[in-house]
Amino acid sequence: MRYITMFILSLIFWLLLTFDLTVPNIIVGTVSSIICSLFFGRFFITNVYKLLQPRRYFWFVIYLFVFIWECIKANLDVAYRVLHPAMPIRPGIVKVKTTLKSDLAKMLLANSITMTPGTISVDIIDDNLYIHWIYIRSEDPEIYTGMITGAFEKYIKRIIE
Amino acid sequence: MIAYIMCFILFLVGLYGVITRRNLVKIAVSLSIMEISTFLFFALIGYIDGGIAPIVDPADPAKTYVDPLPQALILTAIVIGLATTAMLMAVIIRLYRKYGTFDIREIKKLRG
Amino acid sequence: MKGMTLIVKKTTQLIGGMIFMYGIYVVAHGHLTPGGGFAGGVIIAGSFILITLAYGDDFLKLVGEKAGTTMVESFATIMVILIATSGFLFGTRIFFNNFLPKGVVGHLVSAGVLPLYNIFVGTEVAASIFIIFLSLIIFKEESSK
Amino acid sequence: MISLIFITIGILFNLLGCIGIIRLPDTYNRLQAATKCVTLGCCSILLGVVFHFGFSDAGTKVLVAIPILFFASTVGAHALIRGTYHFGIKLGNKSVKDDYKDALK
Amino acid sequence: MSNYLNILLYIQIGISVVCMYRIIRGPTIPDRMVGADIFGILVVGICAIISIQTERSFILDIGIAWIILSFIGTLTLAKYLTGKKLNE
Amino acid sequence: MNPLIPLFVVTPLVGAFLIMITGRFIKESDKYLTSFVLLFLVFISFYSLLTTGENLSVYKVGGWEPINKVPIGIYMVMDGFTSIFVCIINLIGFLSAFYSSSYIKRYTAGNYFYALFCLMIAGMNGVVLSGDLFNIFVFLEISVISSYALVAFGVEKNELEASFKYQVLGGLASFLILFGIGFIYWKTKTLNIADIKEVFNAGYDKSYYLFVQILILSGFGLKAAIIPFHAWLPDAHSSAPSPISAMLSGVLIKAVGIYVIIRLFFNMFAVSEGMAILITTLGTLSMVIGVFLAIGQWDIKRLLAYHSISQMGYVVLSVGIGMTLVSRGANQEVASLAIAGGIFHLINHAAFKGLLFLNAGAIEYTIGTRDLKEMGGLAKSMPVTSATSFIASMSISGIPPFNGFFSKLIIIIAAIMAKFYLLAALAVIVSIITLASFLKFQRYAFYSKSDVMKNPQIKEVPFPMVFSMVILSIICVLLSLLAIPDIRDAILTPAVNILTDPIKYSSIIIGQ
Repeated sequence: MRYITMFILSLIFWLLLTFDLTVPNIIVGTVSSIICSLFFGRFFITNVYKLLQPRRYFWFVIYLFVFIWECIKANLDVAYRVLHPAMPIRPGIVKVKTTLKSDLAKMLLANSITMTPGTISVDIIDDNLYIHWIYIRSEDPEIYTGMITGAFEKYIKRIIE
Repeated sequence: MIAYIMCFILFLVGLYGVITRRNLVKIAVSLSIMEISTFLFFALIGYIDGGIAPIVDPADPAKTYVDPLPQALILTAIVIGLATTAMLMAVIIRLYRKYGTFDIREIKKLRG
Repeated sequence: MKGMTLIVKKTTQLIGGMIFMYGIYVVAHGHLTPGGGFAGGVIIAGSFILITLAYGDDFLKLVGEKAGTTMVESFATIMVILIATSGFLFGTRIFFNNFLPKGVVGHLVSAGVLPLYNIFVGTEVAASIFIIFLSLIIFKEESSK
Repeated sequence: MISLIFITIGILFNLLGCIGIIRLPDTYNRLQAATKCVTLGCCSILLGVVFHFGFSDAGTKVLVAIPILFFASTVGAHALIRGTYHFGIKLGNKSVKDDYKDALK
Repeated sequence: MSNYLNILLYIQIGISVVCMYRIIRGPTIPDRMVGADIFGILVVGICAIISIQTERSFILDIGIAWIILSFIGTLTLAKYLTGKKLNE
Repeated sequence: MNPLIPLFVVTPLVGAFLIMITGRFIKESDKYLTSFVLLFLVFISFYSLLTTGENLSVYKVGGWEPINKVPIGIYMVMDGFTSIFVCIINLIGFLSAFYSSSYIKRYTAGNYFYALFCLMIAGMNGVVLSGDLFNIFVFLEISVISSYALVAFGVEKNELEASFKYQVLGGLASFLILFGIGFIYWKTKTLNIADIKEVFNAGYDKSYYLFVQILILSGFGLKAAIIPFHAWLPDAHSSAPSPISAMLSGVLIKAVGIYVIIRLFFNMFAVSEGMAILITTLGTLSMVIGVFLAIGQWDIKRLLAYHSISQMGYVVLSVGIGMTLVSRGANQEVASLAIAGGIFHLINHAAFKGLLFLNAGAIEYTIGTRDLKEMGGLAKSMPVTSATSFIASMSISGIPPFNGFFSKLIIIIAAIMAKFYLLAALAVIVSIITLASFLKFQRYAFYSKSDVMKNPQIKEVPFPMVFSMVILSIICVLLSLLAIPDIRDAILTPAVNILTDPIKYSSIIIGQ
């Protein structure tokens, strides 16, 4: 099942890349997708049936918009800190507990965190994310957990879990 | 013209490195610098002012292309350079395992 | 835990296949765009290197050990030489003779035997670059024992 | 025209990232500034290219390139910052908190 | 239009040259690596702008290949920085 | 279109990669495969030596015909000079490979050894056959990279260090050659040797031309280990496994160094007097300094390696004399004689230096040391090795019935007839010092009394090694037949003619 998913995904990728619907191109694409799925299929997503539920795609689109908005905010934030003559930074590494369970969701969360205001994820150990923060606004774990993960966690939960 | 002089200077920088450095890895890096200056020289001699990359566009084949032959030659030379560098690094690693150092002054059993 | 962190592992799952397909794209369109066997082979080897870095030697057990890579490399080189020799056999007793029909400029199936050369050169380069990587890694591991 | 606007925005972000990488005091903060600004800037430039070429072979190729660029830069930043910490570079002297030190023990 | 694109291209190249400052100057090894990583991403921007300027789409191919190789390089260097073996 | 020409390159290439595949499944298939491939090559090379004569056959790879008499494809050329070289390479290669089949048991990973060996043969055949500057570079790198790996094959301290030195200097030489090729391409916009000659005939810039010549000469001089560039040779040649030493010293420095220098300076550049005198000076220097460096050595293989430098000096010297005479335009017969002497000595050197290295390998195989002081009295226990090594020593130092005598005699006569009296005297003196050096080698290794000879374990080496040595010593004796004028006219004169005639080579190739 995983192999078939990988096959379909790589075929889509191939068609996007070449943008050519002639017969030889599709044959080459099919053959190379089969090879690709043989090599990499073993490592791919485990729960395939989730790909067939349309509402997940709907949440994914909403998530994209939220994410882009956060991204722009992040950049303006960094711009402010860089251009300010006094450079108001207060960096440190904080520990954040996440409620997400699956690996893919954790990965998506970590990557999202990397792109949001002033944070980069350093490591994941079990359920704990370690995050480097350029300006620590509060010392209280409850508050900063909400600040960092709150925007994304609920969407990711709806998309993946 | 200045580009040719620059690439000759790059060659001399590599030569200086090969002669004066004492570290095996730095000698290898200097050799790579010399190699790259040679490739740069080849790319320069194929250049024609106002020419574009020699990929034939089926729609409009009549354009001024730069000379494609030096580029093909460089590709071959790059592959050869890759083989040489890999071989050199393998020997350096083996030497490091035997002697425990990268310093060429301590690796001097053979003379003359 | 073998390999790198969870984030790197999961992302390489997503991106490794993409890189592999991109390498095949570069190889297969080698006679139409810049690139071809060597560049595509390097990218294909890159996808394997990526997985090996992220997962430790789990991936090696899947593909086979270092010996297998040597076999692939030798096989691909022999295929290149055989294609060259096939010009000798079918054509007019000339090596590297392009005896297949040439096709139309700009199509995927054109330029005679050039795509076949590209494919096998790509295989050869991928195998050899991966073997160089493995050799250097194994050297490092042995030396630090 | 719309592509030029996107490209200009992208280059402005790149410029910010560049200033960040020069001005900020330690490795971690440089990585913070640089990764975010440069990734968004380059994605924006690529979006401009998509609008320029339209829905053609070049356009879809760039659409494919955007996720690769995004994942590559974020994962690269993550791996680099982890590597930097393990390499033994101390946090800058302005920093206030370090939870990761405890986790490594 | 093309004049304006030229100016943008020069600015982008200038930015990547400034990045070189961090590679050359960087007091520690990770600093240099950060510079190299950022430089790798900026080159994609240069490729994209050149492809618009010359109206030839194959330059984008070069950009994608560049980002892939730069990504692999960054990961390998990060692996080196952590100082662990392949199977740890 | 001679279909045999590409087989010289294709067969060893296929062999090399087949060995890597079959060597894993069928045990010991590698040595038989290598010997078979090389035996086949020996047959076709002798066939082409006999059929070539004064002809010149061109092979156009891919069937690209010239347009407006401008060659656009890759050309491979077989003429009299080339066919001699092809014979030497494949003959010495076959004997070394057969010799290795018992010698190489000391090392693990035999199939890598044979694959690299085949690659080296393919590269050298390619260098000799190609009529195109860049292909000379590519094939040169193939053979030289495999020789780097083969020098380091023992992975002990000495081998690795020698290989490192060899690689750094070899890399330097490669980039000098590549720069030279780039400069040539810049002005002429072509890479075919014959075509470059045509373009240069139309007129050229003097100082630019000199610069290119210096680059090419120093690059290939580094590969050929002429004296200011000789630093890598003694280490590399003495550290490699013995059959490889025989290949390196007997064939490789000739094929990738001397051959290309002779070919390019006669057939591509117009022969100029200044350059000819420079080459003669370099040859004299290597001849004299090499032999003086060799006297003090006590390691057999280092001694032989220094003698290689000296003997190569003879070849370069006589070719330089011929070149000087050609450039002056006078005394064409003497010029032909000098060049013929050079080529003759080159063939002889391949035979006896290969044999000497194989002897050294046999001694090392039996008693496990290369130091002359620790051996002695081996003549009784190893009669074949002793006899063959006696023949080779007498050959290299120029004692009458053997081949070295005739070639040295021709060189000295040519030098005297060309009124280079000092050089003739130097050649005689160097020959005498060589004799002294080899008498030392014979005495210490085979005849003096020592503790080693009491050891009953020492006996003659196995059959493949004996076979190779005996064949080579027979060849050493037979080669002196080349001094007879009729045989010389059949084999050496075509090679000399193609070199001394200024327009024959290029006009035939362009004309086809």
